[in-house]
Amino acid sequence: MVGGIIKDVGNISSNKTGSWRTFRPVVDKNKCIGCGTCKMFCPDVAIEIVDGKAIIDYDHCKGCLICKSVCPVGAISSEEEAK
Amino acid sequence: MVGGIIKDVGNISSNKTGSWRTFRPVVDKNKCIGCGTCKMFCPDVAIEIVDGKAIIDYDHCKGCLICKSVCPVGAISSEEEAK
Amino acid sequence: MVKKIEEGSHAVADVVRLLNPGVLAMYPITPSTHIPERLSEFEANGELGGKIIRVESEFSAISAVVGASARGIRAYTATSSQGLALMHEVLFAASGMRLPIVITVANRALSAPLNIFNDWQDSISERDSGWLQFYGEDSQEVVDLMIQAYKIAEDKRVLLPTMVCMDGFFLTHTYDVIDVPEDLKGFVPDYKPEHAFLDPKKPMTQGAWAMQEPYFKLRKELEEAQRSIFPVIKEVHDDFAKVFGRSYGDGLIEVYGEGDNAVVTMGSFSTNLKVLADKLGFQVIRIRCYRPFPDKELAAALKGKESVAVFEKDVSYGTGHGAVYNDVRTVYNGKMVNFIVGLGGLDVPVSALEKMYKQVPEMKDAETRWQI
Amino acid sequence: MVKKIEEGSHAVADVVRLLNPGVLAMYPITPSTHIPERLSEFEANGELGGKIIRVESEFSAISAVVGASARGIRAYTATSSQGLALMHEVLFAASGMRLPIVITVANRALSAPLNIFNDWQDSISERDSGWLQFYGEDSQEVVDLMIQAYKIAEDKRVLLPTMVCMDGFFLTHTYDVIDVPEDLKGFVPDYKPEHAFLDPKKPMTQGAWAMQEPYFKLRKELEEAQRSIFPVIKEVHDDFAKVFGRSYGDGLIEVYGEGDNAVVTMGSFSTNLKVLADKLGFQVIRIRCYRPFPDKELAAALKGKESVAVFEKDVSYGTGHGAVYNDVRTVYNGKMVNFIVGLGGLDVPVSALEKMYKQVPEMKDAETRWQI
Amino acid sequence: MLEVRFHGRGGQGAVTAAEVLAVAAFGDGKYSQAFGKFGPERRGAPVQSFTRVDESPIRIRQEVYEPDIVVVLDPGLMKVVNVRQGIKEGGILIINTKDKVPGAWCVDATRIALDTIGKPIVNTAMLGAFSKASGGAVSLESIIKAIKERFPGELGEKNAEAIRKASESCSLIGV
Amino acid sequence: MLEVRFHGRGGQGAVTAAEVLAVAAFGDGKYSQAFGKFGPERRGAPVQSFTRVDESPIRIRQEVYEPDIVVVLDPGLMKVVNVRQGIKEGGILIINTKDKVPGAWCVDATRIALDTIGKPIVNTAMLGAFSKASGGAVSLESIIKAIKERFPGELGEKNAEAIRKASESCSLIGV
Amino acid sequence: MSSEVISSGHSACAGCGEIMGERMVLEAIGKDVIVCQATGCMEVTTTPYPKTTFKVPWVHVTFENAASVASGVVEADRKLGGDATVLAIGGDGGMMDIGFRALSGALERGHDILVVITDNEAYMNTGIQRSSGTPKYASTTTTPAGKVIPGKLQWKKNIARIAVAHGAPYVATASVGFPQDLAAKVKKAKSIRGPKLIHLFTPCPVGWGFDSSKTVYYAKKAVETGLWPLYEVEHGKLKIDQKPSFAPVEEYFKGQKRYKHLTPELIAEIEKHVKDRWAELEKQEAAGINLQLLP
Amino acid sequence: MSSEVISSGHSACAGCGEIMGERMVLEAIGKDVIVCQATGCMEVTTTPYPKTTFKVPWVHVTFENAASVASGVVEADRKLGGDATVLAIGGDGGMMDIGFRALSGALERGHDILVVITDNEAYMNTGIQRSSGTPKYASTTTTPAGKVIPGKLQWKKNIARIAVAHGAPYVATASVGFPQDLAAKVKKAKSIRGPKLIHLFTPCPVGWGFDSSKTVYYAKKAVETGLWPLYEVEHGKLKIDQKPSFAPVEEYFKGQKRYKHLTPELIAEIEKHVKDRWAELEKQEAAGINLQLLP
Ligand SMILES: Cc1ncc(C[n+]2csc(CCOP(=O)(O)OP(=O)(O)O)c2C)c(N)n1
Ligand SMILES: Cc1ncc(C[n+]2csc(CCOP(=O)(O)OP(=O)(O)O)c2C)c(N)n1
Ligand code: SF4
Ligand code: SF4
Ligand code: SF4
Ligand code: SF4
Repeated sequence: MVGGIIKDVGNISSNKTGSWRTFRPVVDKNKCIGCGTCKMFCPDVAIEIVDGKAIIDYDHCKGCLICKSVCPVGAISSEEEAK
Repeated sequence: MVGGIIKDVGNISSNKTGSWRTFRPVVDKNKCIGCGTCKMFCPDVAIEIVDGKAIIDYDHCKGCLICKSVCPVGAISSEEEAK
Repeated sequence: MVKKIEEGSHAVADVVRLLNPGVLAMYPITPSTHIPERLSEFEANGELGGKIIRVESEFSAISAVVGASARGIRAYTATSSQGLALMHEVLFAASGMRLPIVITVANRALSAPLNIFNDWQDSISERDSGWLQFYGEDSQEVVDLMIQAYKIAEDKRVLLPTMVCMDGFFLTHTYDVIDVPEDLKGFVPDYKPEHAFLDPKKPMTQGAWAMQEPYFKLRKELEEAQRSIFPVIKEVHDDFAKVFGRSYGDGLIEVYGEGDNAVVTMGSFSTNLKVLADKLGFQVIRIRCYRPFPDKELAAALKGKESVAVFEKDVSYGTGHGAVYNDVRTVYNGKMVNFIVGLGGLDVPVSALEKMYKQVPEMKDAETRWQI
Repeated sequence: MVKKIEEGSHAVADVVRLLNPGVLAMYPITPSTHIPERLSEFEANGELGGKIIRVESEFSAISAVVGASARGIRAYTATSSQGLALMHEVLFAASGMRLPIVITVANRALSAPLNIFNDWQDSISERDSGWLQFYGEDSQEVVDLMIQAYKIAEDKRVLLPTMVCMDGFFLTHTYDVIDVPEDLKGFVPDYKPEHAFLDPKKPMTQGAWAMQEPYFKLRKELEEAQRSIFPVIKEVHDDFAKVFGRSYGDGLIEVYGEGDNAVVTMGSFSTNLKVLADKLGFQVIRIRCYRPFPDKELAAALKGKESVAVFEKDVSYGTGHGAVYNDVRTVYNGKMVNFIVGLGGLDVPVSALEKMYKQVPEMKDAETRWQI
Repeated sequence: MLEVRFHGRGGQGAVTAAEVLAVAAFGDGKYSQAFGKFGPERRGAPVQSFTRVDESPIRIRQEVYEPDIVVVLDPGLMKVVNVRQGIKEGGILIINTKDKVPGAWCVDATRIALDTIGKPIVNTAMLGAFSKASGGAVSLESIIKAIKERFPGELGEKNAEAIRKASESCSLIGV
Repeated sequence: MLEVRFHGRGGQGAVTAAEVLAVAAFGDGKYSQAFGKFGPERRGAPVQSFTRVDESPIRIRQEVYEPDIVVVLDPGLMKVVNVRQGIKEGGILIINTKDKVPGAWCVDATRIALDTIGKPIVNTAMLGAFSKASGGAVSLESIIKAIKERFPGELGEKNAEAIRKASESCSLIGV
Repeated sequence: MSSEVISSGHSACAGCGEIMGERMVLEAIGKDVIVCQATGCMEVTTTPYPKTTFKVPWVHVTFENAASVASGVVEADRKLGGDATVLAIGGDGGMMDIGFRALSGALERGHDILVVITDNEAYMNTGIQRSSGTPKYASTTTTPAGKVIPGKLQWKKNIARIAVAHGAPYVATASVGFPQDLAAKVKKAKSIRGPKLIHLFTPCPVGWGFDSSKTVYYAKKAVETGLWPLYEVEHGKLKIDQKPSFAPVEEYFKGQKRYKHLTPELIAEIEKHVKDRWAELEKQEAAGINLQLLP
Repeated sequence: MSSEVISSGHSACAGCGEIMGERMVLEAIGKDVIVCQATGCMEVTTTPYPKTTFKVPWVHVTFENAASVASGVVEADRKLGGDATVLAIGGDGGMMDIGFRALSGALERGHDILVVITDNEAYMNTGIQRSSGTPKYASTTTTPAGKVIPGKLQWKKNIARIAVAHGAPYVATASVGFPQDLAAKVKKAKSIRGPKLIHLFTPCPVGWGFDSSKTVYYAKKAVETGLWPLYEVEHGKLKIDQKPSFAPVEEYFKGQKRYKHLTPELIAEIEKHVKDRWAELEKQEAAGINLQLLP
C-alpha cells in the first residue's frame, strides 16, 4: 500500500449507495423517450440509456430525484422506498 | 530586550552612512533657491532647507547625487570625497 | 458557576467569550470548526465583545492575530491539523516577538493520507516553536486551561504565545457535563501590554531583524523565559484552584494512583488509562504542560519505577518512537517502552490498552509497538 | 572527475544539472539562492535538461515538485529557513505520498527576529516530517550526498523524500576545492517510477484520504520504511565510495579520532571540532544521517564514554536542550552535556570551542550552556 | 452505567438524538456523555452515535461497544448494518418501523413525525420511545424539556408532541 | 597556512577579490578557501572577505581573526574600521591609496583602474599588489588567469593590465 | 454503472451539484486528462482509501495547492512527451481563498492548464462556512443570520474578472444547469494553449438548504434571474452567452434556507445590484474593450 | 537629520527609489499611522535590532503576511478606539507574489487599510530575482538573458486591475518621479473607508543597473514613455491622471543593465504593446465603464 496509491480505478462502485435512498425513482418505460436528460444530470452516474430507455442502477442511486425533476416528459415518478 | 522591541524610535541615525560616500554633493548657496526639490527626493533624508537654502547632512548623505540631478537650477555640484 | 452539559467546542466558545479577546481570526477546519461557528452566532446576535475576522487561510488567521496582539489587544484563534501546519512559519515569529496569543488546537492527524480524526501529530510537530503547550484531559480542563492560559501568557514574567490542546472529536464533539464559569471573577485582568503595542502616540518598532549576536541573545532570552516560568504556571494553577475550586496535579503533571510501574501520557486518552490503572495497579503520569517540558517534575515522579510505558498519538518519524517517549527518555534511564496508538483517530478502548499494557514485561527496553 | 575551486552553491547546481531532474521549482531565499540562479543561467544558455518553474512562493515550490514527482519525473528544489517553514504542511504530505523528491536545504535561522545566517533550526524543526535528512560537513560531501540522495530516495526499498542539508554561507557562499563529477558513470539510473505516476494510459489515484485504520497502517508503513533503510543508505554510500573514491564513515555516522570523551555534532561545524579534537584528544562523532536516526550506531559508538558533549545550532524550545541532544540522550545514559552555539550564524572559532569544551568536566549531567 | 447506541442516516439527526438524550439525563440529575461516530459521510449514509448515562461522573472515552440499548432511526438500516452487534445480554432494541420485529420495541415514528412535525424527521420521536422502552431510564419530562431548549418555539412544541405520541404508541413485540 | 582579509565597501568587489585570489592559489597548485562576511549592507557599506591558502586541504571554518595579510580596497575605510585588527606580528598591510602610509604597501589602484579599466573598480588591481607584496604567495600568472576566467574577453584583458600595473607600482613605505 | 471518467458509489450527498459538475467537465475533456484536486467535498466524497471514484489519473495534495501541483504536473507531462489536459479543480474555498495565491501564480506563469472552480458558495466539506464565494446576505455557519447581522456582509468575489486581469487567454462562467454550454466551454478551453479558467456554478442542497431534487432548478434559476451571468472572455474580449429573462431574484431565493431571513429591503438591494451589473456587462460587451491590459 | 516619519542612517543603497517612496507615502499620511511591512529591502535596510529607522509604529512579521497583519492591526486599533491609517506595505514580491493571498483576502474582506506596493520589479533584497512584477524581457538573476532565453518571458502582472476587480473602492498607480501626484493620491486614499491600493513605481539602481543619481530620471521616464501609466480607479471608474509624451521606450531602456540585451525586435514589440495598451486605456476611460462589477 506504498503511499496510499490506488491502481484499481473506479473501485468505489463496490459501495452500494442505493441503501441511502428514501425515495425511489421509477421510470415509466412507456413515457421515456430516451433523451438522456436524466442521465446527464444524475449526480450518481446511476442512469444509463439502454435501447432508448432510461435504466436506473438501484445499487447506487441515492434517490435525490433530480432525474424526476428534469425529465422533459415526466417519465419518472417516485415512491417511498420499501423498508 | 523582550521580543526585540525598539522603543527608541529613529535611533538608526547613529549609523553614520556618510562614510559610504564616494562623491560629495556640494550646494552652491548663491544658486540655491530653496525650492526643496532635492530634499523631496533625497533617499537618505539628508537635506534640510534652512533659511531658504539646502543644507546637506554629510554624516548621513551616501552620495547618490540624486539631489544634483534633480536640482532645477543646477545649484548642486559634486566632488570626489577626500579620502 | 453552573454545571451544564455541552459540547466541548461550545464550552470553549463560551469561555472565549468571557475572556473577551478584542480580535478573533477564524478559519474553519474539522474538528475545531464548531468553536468559530459558535462564536459567530454570538457575534451575529450582538453577544460578542470582540471582532471576528473571517480570514482566507490559517496563515492569515495567525497573522491577523499577531497583528492584533502587536497592536496591544487580546487575540484568539482556533485551528487543527493542516491549519496549524500552515501556521508553522508564523508560530516561530509570534514566539520570537513574545506576543501572548492563546489559541485552541483541536488536535487532529496530519496528511498524507488526509484524515480528519484525532491524534497529536499537529501540535507535537510544533513543539520547537517556542509556544507553551498545554494538553487538557477533558473539556472541563480545557475550559479551565483557556482561562489559565491567558493569565499565564500575559504575565510579565512570561509573555509567550500559548496553545491549549484538546483532542479532536473525543473532546470537541462530545457532550459532557462541564462547569463553564459565568464570570471570571476578575481572575484574568484586562490585557494592558507594557512591551508590545503599536500606538501612534507611543511609536515603537516590532519585528526588527537581528545580526548574529543580538539574534543569539534574543533566542537565549526566549528559552530562558520558557525554562523559568514553571513557578508562574503552578501559581496560576493554584490560584485558579482557590477561586474556581478545581485543580490538576501540580499544574505541570498529574500523578494518578500508585504503583511500581508507570504509564506516561497526555490528553483525553489519560482517562481510559486511569480506568485501567485502577484495575491493574500502575501509576498514570499525565503531562499537562508539555512545553516547557517539566523535566524535573517528571524525573522525580519516575524515579525508581520498575518500568515506564509511554502511550502516545504521534510519531517522530525516523526515530522509531513518539516525540513524548523521546522527551521522557531524556529524564529516565530505566526500562522504558513506547506504544504508538490511536493515530488517525483510531479508537483505543480500555480493553485494547489492557492488552498492550500486559505486553510491557515481555518487551525490551526502548521497544516501540504500534497497536491497532 | 576534476577538482575545481568553486562556491558551494555552484557545485550543488553543477551536480543537480548532472542529475537531470525533469522539473525544478525555485523560489529565492538567502542563502540557498545561488543554486537557482546558477541553474537559471544554465537554462538561459540551453544547458539544462529540465524545466524550471519560478513559483510565487515556497509553498508552491514544494507543491509543484510534488506534482512533478507524482507525474513520475525526477524533481528538485532548494530552499532555506522561512522557505522551508512555509513548506511544512506539504512536507508531511510528500512523505505520506512516498514521493522520492530530493531538496537541498541551505540551513538558516528562523525568524523572529529575522536573520539570514546559518543555524539548523529550519530543518531540525522538520525532523518529524517523515523525510530523510542528511547533513554534509563540506560542499564536497554535499555534492556527494546529492548523488547518493537521489539513488537512496528512488530505491524501491525507500521511496521517501529527502533533504540534503548544507550550512548556509559556511558552505553555500564559500569557495572551496571540490571534486564535482563530470558524469555520474551510470551511478544514478534514470527515474522509472513503478508506484507513482499520473499517466492517462495507466490511471491511478494518488493522495486519497483514509479512515482510522488505513491511516494508522499507512503511517506505520512510513515509519517502517524509515527504520528499515539503514542498510540501503550504507550500501549506496559504499557503492559510491567504490565508484567515486570518497567515503564518509559508515554512511550514517562518522567517528573521528579516539578518546574516552566524545563530542557529537553535525554539519560543517564538525570541521572545527575535529581540529580541536586533534589538540585535546577527544573523539568527534558526526551524525551524517539524522533521519532516520541511527540509534544503534550511535549507542555503539558512545558506549562506555566518560562524557558526551553535544554541540548544536538549534533549540527544542522549552526542553532546555537542542533537538540533537534530546535525540542522542535517548541512546546514552552517561554524563552528557549540551552546548547551544552559533545560532543566527554566530561564528564559532576553534578557540571558542576550546573554551567550551574545557568546561565539560565542571558541568553537571544534562546541563546546557549557550555560548557566544 | 447505561450505554446507548443510535443508528441512523446522515441528515436524520442521530447525533442530535444522542445529545438531546444526554441533556435530558443531565436534567434528571445524572451525569451523561454523548458523541457521534463521525466520518465524511453525507446525507443518507449510515451513521452511529452514542450516549452514556450514569449516577456518577463518566470516566471513559471510547465508543460504545456493548450497548444496553440500541435505537434504530431508519428501518432500512437493518438490511445494511448489524444493529444488534455487541448488544448486552438482555439489552433493548428500539426500532422505528411499521412492522413488528419480534423481541424489539417498535414504533412507527415516521408516521408520528409526519403527523406532528409534518416531516419524516424521527430522531426526537424515538427519544419518546426510548423513555418508555427503557422504563424511564431518562424521564419523558426531561427529554421534552431538552427538546424545547434545543428547538425553541413552535418546532419544539411539535417535537414534544411527537415524543409523547411515540412514547405512548411504542410497544415490545413478543418473540 | 596563509590567511588574508580584505576590507572594502559593498559594490567594490571585496568578495570577488577574495574568491579570485583563492582560484588563483588553486591554479598555483595549492588548496584555498574564500568567503565573505555577509550582512544586509548595501552598496557603499563597509564589508570584509577572507581567503585562506595552504599546501594541504584546508580544515577550518571560521572567520580570519589573525590575518597574515590585510588588503584595503578603499582608503576611506581606514577612518571607520580598524583594518589592522588582529593582524599577525610581521603581517602585511596593503592599501589602495594615493598617500604613503608608513609600514604599509601602498598603491594608487584607483588611478590604475581608471587608466586601464576606465572605472574606479580596484578589487582586481589590488590582487596585483597582493602578489607583489606577499612575495608571490600567489603568482601573478595565476591571478591573471583567474581574472580572465571570471571576466572573459576585453574586460578580462583590461583587468589583467590593471593587475600587472598595480603589481609593478606597489611599494612598501618605510616606517 | 459508471461514466468513462468516474464511477458511482461515491459518497457525495444525494443531489450534489458539485459532483455533477465535475463529471460533466471530465466527460467533456475525455480520458487524456490528469486531475489535480484541492481538498473539499469532491476529494473527501470520492477517494476513501483504498477506494476511488476516478477512472482517470487523479491526485490530491492539500487544500491550498491544486494550481501549483498542476503546474508541476503539466511541466513534467510535457517533458515526458505527454499532452494531457491538466485540470486543476477545487471549490470556491480551495480556489478563491486559501488556494488563490497558487492559482494566481499559475495564471501569471502561463502554464498550459485548465482551472475549474466548482463554486457551491461556501466551505461545504467542513459544514457550510463563509468563503469569498458566498453571496451577500447568505447565511452560513460562520456568517449566521442573527439578531444584529443578516448573514455575510460582502459581495461575492469576482474570480472570473480577476482571472481575466491576470491575462488568462480564456475565462468563462458556466452553470451545471446548462451542460451543453459547459461542455462547449470546456472544449473551447482545451483548444487554447496557456491557462484557462472556468467558474462553474454548482448548487449544494445541504449547504443551501433545499430539496435534493432541486439542484438543477437552482442552477438554472440563478442564470435566469441574472444572478449568475453566463459569459466568456477570450483574450480579454467579453462575450455574453445568454441573456436572462430577469425573473425576480426572489424566485431564486425561495426555498433556500440560507436566504430565509432576507427582508424585502435586502432583496430589493440585490435585485438592483443584478440589474446594474447587467447593464454594465452589456455596455462592456458593446464597447468591445480589452479587459486584460497587462502592463 | 530626519523627517517626521523616518530617520537617516538606514542602509538602503545610495539612490534607492524604494525608501524614497516609502518616506513620501508616510509623509503624506502623517504620524497617525501604523505600518505593517513585508520582508524585503525596506525591512532589512531599516530595522537592524536594536536600531530602527522609523519614528512611527512599525511592525514586520513575515514576507507573506503584511496585509493579514494589517487586518488584525486595524480591527484591534478600531476596538481600542483608534483611527490610525493602517498601512500594509511591501515590494512587488511581498505583495504581488508570496503575499498575494493575504492581500487578496484583505481586499475582499474590506478592511479599512491602505496597501502600498513599492514596485522595484524584482526581488531585490535577495539579489534581483524575477517576480511577477518584473517586466517582460528584463534580465534578472533567475531570468538571466542568455543564449536561448532573452530574460523574463511573461508580461508584468496587472496588480492594480486585479485589485479593482476585487472591488477595492480606490486603486491608483503612482511613481516616485511624481511626488505631488503620489501625495495627493495617498491623501485621497486616506479619506476613503475600506481597502485602498496604490501601486508605486520605485526604481532600484542596483537591481536595474543604472547610476544611483538616475533614480528620479527613470521614475519619470517610465511615465513619459507610456510604460507606467498614472491613473486612478475610484469605485470602478478609471481616470487617467497624465497623458504621456510617448517618448520612445528605448529612452527608458537605455542605461539600464537589465535591458542591455534587448534587440530592436524586442524593443519594437514592447513599443507596440505600450501603444496598444494606451489606446485601450483611453477607450476605457472614455467609455466610462465600471471596472469592478462584483457578482
Ligand atoms: C490548510 C487547511 N485548512 C483547512 C482545511 C479544512 N477544509 C477542508 S475542505 C474545506 C472547505 C472546502 O471548501 P471548498 O473549497 O469551497 O470546497 P467544497 O467542500 O465546498 O466542495 C476546509 C475548510 C484544510 N483541509 N486545510
Ligand atoms: C517565506 C519566505 N521566502 C523567501 C524569503 C526571502 N526573501 C526575503 S525578501 C525577498 C525578496 C523581496 O522582494 P520584494 O518583495 O520585491 O521587495 P524588495 O526587496 O525588492 O524591496 C525574499 C525572496 C523570505 N523572507 N520568506
Ligand atoms: S434519483 Fe438521483 S441518484 Fe437516483 S437516478 Fe435519479 S438523479 Fe440519479
Ligand atoms: S547625494 Fe543623495 S543622499 Fe546625498 S544629499 Fe544628495 S540626494 Fe541625499
Ligand atoms: S455538501 Fe454540498 S457540495 Fe458537498 S457533497 Fe454534499 S451536496 Fe455536494
Ligand atoms: S537593492 Fe534596490 S530596492 Fe533594495 S535597497 Fe538597494 S536600491 Fe533599494
